[in-house]
Amino acid sequence: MLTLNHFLILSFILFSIGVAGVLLRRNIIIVLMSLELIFNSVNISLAAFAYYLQSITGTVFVVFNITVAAAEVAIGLAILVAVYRTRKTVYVEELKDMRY
Amino acid sequence: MEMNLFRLIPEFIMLGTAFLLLILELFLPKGSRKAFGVIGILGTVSAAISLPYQDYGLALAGLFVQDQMSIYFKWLFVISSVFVLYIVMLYEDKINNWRGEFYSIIVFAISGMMMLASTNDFVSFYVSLEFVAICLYVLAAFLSDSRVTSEAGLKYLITGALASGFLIYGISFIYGATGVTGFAEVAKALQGVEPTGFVLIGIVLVVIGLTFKISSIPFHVWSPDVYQGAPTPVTALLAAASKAAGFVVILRILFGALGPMKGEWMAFVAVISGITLLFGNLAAMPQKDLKRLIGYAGIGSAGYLLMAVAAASELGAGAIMFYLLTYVFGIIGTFTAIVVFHNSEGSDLVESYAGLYKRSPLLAFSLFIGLLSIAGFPPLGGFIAKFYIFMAAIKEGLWVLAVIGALMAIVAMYYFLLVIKSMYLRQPTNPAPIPVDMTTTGLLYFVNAATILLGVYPGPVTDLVMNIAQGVF
Amino acid sequence: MEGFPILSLIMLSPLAAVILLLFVDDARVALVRGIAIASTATSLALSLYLLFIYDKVKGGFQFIEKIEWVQSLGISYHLGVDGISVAMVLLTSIVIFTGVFVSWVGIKHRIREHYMFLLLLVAGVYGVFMSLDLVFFFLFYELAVIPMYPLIGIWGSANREYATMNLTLYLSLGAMIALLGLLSLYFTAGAKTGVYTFDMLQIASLSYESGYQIKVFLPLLFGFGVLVPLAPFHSWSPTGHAAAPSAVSMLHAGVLMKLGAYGILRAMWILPEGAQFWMPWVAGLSLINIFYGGMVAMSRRDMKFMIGYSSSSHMGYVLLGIATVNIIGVNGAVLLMFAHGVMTALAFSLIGFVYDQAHTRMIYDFSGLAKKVPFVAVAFAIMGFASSGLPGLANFVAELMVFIGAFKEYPVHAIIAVFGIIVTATYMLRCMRDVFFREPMEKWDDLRDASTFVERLPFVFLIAVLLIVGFYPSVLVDVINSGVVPLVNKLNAAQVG
Amino acid sequence: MDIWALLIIPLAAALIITFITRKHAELSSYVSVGAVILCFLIVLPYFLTMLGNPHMEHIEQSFLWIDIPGLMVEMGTIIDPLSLIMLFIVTFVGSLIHIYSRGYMHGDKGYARFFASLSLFIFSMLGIVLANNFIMIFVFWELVGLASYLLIGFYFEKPSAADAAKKAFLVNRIGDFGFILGIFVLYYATGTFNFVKMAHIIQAGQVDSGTLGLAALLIFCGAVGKSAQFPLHVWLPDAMEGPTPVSALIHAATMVAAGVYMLARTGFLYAAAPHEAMMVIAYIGGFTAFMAALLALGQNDIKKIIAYSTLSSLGYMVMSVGVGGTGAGMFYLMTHAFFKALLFLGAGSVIHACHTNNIWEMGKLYPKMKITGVTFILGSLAMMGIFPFSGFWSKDEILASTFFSGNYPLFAIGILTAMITAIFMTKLVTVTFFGEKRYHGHPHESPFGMTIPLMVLAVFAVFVGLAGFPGLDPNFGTFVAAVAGSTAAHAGEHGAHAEHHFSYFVAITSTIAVFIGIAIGWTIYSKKSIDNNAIAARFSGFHKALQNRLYIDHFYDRVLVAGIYNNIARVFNFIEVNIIIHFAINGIAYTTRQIGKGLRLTISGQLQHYAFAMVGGVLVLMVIYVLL
Repeated sequence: MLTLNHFLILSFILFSIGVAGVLLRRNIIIVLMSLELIFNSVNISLAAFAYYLQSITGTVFVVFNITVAAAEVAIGLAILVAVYRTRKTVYVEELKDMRY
Repeated sequence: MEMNLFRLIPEFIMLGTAFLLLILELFLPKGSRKAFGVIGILGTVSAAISLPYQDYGLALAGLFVQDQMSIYFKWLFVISSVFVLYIVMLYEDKINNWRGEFYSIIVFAISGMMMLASTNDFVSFYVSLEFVAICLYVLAAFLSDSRVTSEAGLKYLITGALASGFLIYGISFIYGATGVTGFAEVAKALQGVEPTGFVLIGIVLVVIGLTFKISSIPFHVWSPDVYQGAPTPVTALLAAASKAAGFVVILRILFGALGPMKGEWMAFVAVISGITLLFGNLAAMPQKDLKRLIGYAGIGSAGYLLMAVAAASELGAGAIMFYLLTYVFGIIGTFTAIVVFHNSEGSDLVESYAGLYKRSPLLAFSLFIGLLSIAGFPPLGGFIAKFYIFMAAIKEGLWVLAVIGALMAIVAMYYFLLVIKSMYLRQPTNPAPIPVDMTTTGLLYFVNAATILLGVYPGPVTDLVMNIAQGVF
Repeated sequence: MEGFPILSLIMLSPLAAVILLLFVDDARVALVRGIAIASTATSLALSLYLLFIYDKVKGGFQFIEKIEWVQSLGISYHLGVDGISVAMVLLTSIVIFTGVFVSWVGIKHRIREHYMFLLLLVAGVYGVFMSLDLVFFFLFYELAVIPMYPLIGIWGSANREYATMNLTLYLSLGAMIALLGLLSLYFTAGAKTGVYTFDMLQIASLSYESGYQIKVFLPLLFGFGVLVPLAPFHSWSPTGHAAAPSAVSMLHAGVLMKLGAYGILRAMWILPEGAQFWMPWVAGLSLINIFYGGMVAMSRRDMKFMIGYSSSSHMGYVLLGIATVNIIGVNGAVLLMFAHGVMTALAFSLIGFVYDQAHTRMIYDFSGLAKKVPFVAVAFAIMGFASSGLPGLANFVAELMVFIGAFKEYPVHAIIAVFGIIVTATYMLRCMRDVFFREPMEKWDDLRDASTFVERLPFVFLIAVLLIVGFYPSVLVDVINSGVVPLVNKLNAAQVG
Repeated sequence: MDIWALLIIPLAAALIITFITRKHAELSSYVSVGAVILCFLIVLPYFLTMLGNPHMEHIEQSFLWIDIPGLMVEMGTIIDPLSLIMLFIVTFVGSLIHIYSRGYMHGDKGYARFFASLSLFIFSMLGIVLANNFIMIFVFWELVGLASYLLIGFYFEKPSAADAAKKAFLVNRIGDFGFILGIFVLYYATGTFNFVKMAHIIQAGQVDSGTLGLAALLIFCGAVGKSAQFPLHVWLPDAMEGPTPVSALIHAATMVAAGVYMLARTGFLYAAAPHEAMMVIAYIGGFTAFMAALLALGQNDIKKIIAYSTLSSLGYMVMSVGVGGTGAGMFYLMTHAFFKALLFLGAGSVIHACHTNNIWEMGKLYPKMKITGVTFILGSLAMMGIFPFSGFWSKDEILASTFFSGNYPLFAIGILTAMITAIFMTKLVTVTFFGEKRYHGHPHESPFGMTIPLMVLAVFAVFVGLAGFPGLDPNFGTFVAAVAGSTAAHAGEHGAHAEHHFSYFVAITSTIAVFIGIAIGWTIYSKKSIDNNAIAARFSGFHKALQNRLYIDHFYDRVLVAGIYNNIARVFNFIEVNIIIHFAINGIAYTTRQIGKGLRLTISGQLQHYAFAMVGGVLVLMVIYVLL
């Protein structure tokens, strides 16, 4: 029997993977993908809550969240293009014109 | 399920203005440079005109609420909008393409913030928040052929998205614990119950997630780079309006939705506030770039505001509102001067401001008033604001925090005085005067006068915010 | 004269001048000076008038003006003076009036701005001495400190940037700490009555439990003590003096430091038991001020540093007088605040006069100046003797009262303090000998004596004040006493209870 | 109110000279001389009335100076025989010296300044004499110090004069340190500063004797400073840097005697003070008298010799007070004022003629300066105490007081001092006026303006002692007893019997001692049967010590002053500069800045560091949350 906790644990694992991806991957495209993973992990937990609480709001939230995540990543890619145009690189450690 | 769309008229006006600007971008000839700005400002002013006619109540089936506080913050955003758009007009020579879009996105961002001021539900809150955020990501990276702005934009976006992840994760737990998303419903559900694990995780993650917008510990990391790298009007927008937006949602969520749980987050916020105060102010000391310096100082200011949040009282809420108003004026005055100076000198370094008093007394005076107000020197508005925040902290017995705040106020004086020193005590290397046009002069006089007036006669505004604060819990 | 807002006029006169000066062209130097002189002369005349119309017999706070300022928090623009404030207001007027003339001689660039900051500072000082509302008290207190930054930073001498930063931050730190204490009082008082107000009269009329008083008195003591300066938090002061232009040093040592002592007196008034608890500590620290400050002054060769440490040493007597908590000692302390203010203003104006011409203040660079600048030499000698407590000059009376008061409460302290006078005399006389006596040096042949009216006026005026008060102290003591007696009675009642 | 005029006139004169007639030297001197003579004329009728009625009631006039609860300070005058005698001395000798100064200071650039200072001095000195309470006496006590400072430092371009002025003021300050503390002790013991009221309280036995002894010694400190008693005598010889009339007026006749006057004025205190305290005073006086006489022997500077003799005389007076002979002390004070002023003015006349102070550069001046010579010799005889000159009577009274109070060691010291005094006075007279000619240039007699005061003083120096002639009634003792009666019931048990005695034993012993002294001096300095250089060589260590003032000044300068300055002050300065400013203040500022520099490194520019910071921050805060 799947309980709420199973979904939440799955969500947490995916969230952690996403965070790890943001922390560890040097390629900004993969970082953006990891961010997407984070949002989706939250979607799982929202959907699970919605299901177990018998509440529609969570599902609505998931829909909005998917939209937001998509927009966010789209903008991210657009900015990345701009970055690539000026620097010819997509690696995070090259972005250090400003520091301290 | 009343829609009451008329309560969203200010937002609609702003959105309409933004769309109008987008469309005009296609039609207006390149020569008519100032037209966008003027249209943007006129649109904002129309939104402002509609504000006094707003009545209080819910809209969009309870997703939005119009109350005294939302109106107050919408005024703040409208004021910021007008001045930021004006700053863009001063700045627009630097923008090569898509000038209309730049104005348009700023107006979009402001309308998003106005929505944030009215959010009454986690869903509408999250969507509005992301709406603002996405606009700001774009704005921060707008000069696409500049290395620093694109870097700033990307850093802003990735840290922002990560923070959003934590925030939404936290919201999901609160939703899971209560089964509702409306602020009022959440508050009702949490009233008088023992906090469960879900609630606690939710509170912690939401509090932390909210720190991004206000650039406080631990999600403060973006702000120095973005303040420095973003186009200057965007920095002004981030510093003034975006920070205010961050605090209005803190007031809505922590005081409103999570108000019944305030025993669970007060001490936590106090810790965040203390560390933020220490970090922002101490790290600001060695800064050489004025925009970056203000970025760090902004972290420090967030610490002060959080101090009032940690006090979790009506007085604290009133103090926050007063502080943000003075902060908006301080930032506007400062950034107008920075843009004018940058147009003339092409530098934001503190040392390049040497002897500014001689080259342009007005710019120097505006920076003097603006920065000292932020630093909390009397008799400027910022002083009264800080005073109220200390009042709130002392009232709740937050002595440690208050002492940290007092010490950091001295540190803040130090780094702002370094700027003053450069402007007033040093002699200029290039004595050529910096011209300031009539409109800008008038605007600077107005902003400075407002800052001083808030300091010497804070009575009416204080009475207003304290009145608004009565209903915050 | 019922309803005539004399206090507001005294305070607003310099403020009005600041606003006027905003719109005056830099080049119209005569007009700038004229405005400054007119405004300070108005304040001076009104302060003198205040001294005479203040009802000594009635005592207490008089000439009260009250306007609601922030209703929701109980802040009001609330002015009023008691005997202590009257003396301090007069001191402020005297020092700024002469300071304007000293600046006339000494300040050669950015004259308009100089006067603006100077007058702004003075408005703040007046405000502190008159405020009966804690918020305004604090606001004016800060307002009196902040203009120091540009005043020293722009018009100062060597090391000015360091000195001014040091001073501003140090004083602001003190102010912030004091603020925390004041706010705590506001809430405690408000909780007692249910009416939250910053009205000092209201707050002082309540009684607080002694544990609380002891706790809250400490931040107030530290905060105001820094400005006094209470040893060991004094180091900003000599450094600041040394870097500041003459008129600023005059105000700084002459008036600003008195704000601190005044603040402590007011804190004692509000928190009598806290004061009783901490006063022995203050008495002890005051000895460090007196003796240590004197010794450091003795070893300094830079005249401004010497006077700077000497000021800190003299403020030790003020603190000792305050710490006695008896009528004689506190009267002496307040009178000494006045006398020292005038004396030290004289000292800095004289040193500034010499420095502006000679560009050195080192004692060993000079010799035999009395031949070249006899007027300055005589004035300096009078200052030196005033400083070392010679009868006939105001300081003597004040120090005598402090000693008599202290001898009753802290005989050992008093003995050491009296000995401190010898230390003062030692370095003052040595300085006079080295600088003004002995053989004249050729390199100072071009030194000009104070000869014009503008140059002489401040010296003559300050000396006259010292002599008048020295010969006939009652003119001030009676007024001061009317303020001291209720204060001390309250404190002593607290001790019994 | 004419008593107040005594204070107002000289003060007005000083102010007028300073502010109005400064540029006109002659006019200034007239103002000053006129003022002091006017004062003398005011005093004279009172004085004469008093002579007719020695038991007059004292008259007090006062007004409140400070009036606050717990502290009422008056400024007031008291007129009684004691103050009248002193007023007479001050105004009379003062007038003569003012007149003399007009000639002596002629042509000096600081002529007006000199007279302004003199008038200031007269004002202050009269203030001391008239004071009816401790605060007022202290006020004027300090003011005479100021006048003394100004006049010693009159030639301020001379480093030695500048130093001497400073030294005088500071050494006096040390004495006043005790004085003021004594005043405080008395004030808290009796609740008043007023002499008369205080006397009543003390005589009523309301103050315990320990307090009285302490107060007596502390008050005495003031006299030690002003009257230059050991160990604070060091300033007086240096004070001779001032113009000679100043030495005569201030540092011989009046100001230095103010200490003794003050002791007399507060006689009620000393009458009631315990015996031990009185003995301290007596022995300090005796020791000073003896030591100063010895030191005088080692000097060759005409003014220094007289200065040390003054010291010695002051020691005599103090000793007399110590043994209870206050009246004798006052008597000596009066005679001393005349003959010492005379000696100084004579010395001034000589210096004026020879332009040197060294007696070995004079010699055989008598034929050139007859008036000066004669008066000087008369003064010297008075000083030595030869019958029937004034010094004889007064010295005899002191010795008698000492003897009859049973202080035989002090009596011996007194006799010995008298002998040594005779030696150096003989030396002074013979070397200066007789012997072979060693002067340069053409010395000539001084103008009349200077010699007339000499002659007047000589008359008094010779005859004023007769006031103490035991056969006379009322004689000086009566007046002083009257004094004591007015301010105090007088002289406790150990002093009462010492007054009014004339003893052949004492008189003869002292006269013999003096003649022995003269003989020795004559032998050494006139007949030269004993080579003084040989003696110097024989006792070279002692001789050197005498020439170096027994190394007391060295000790003060090199050990005390240098010790304080080089060690304590420097150490404090070191603490200030290094610990308080550098370590504490700058250290805190530096550390704060360094922390800031360190913290900003966390904003490394690396996006993933930011992400780490964020996630790490979340984790840390969660831990903190759990811990909270």
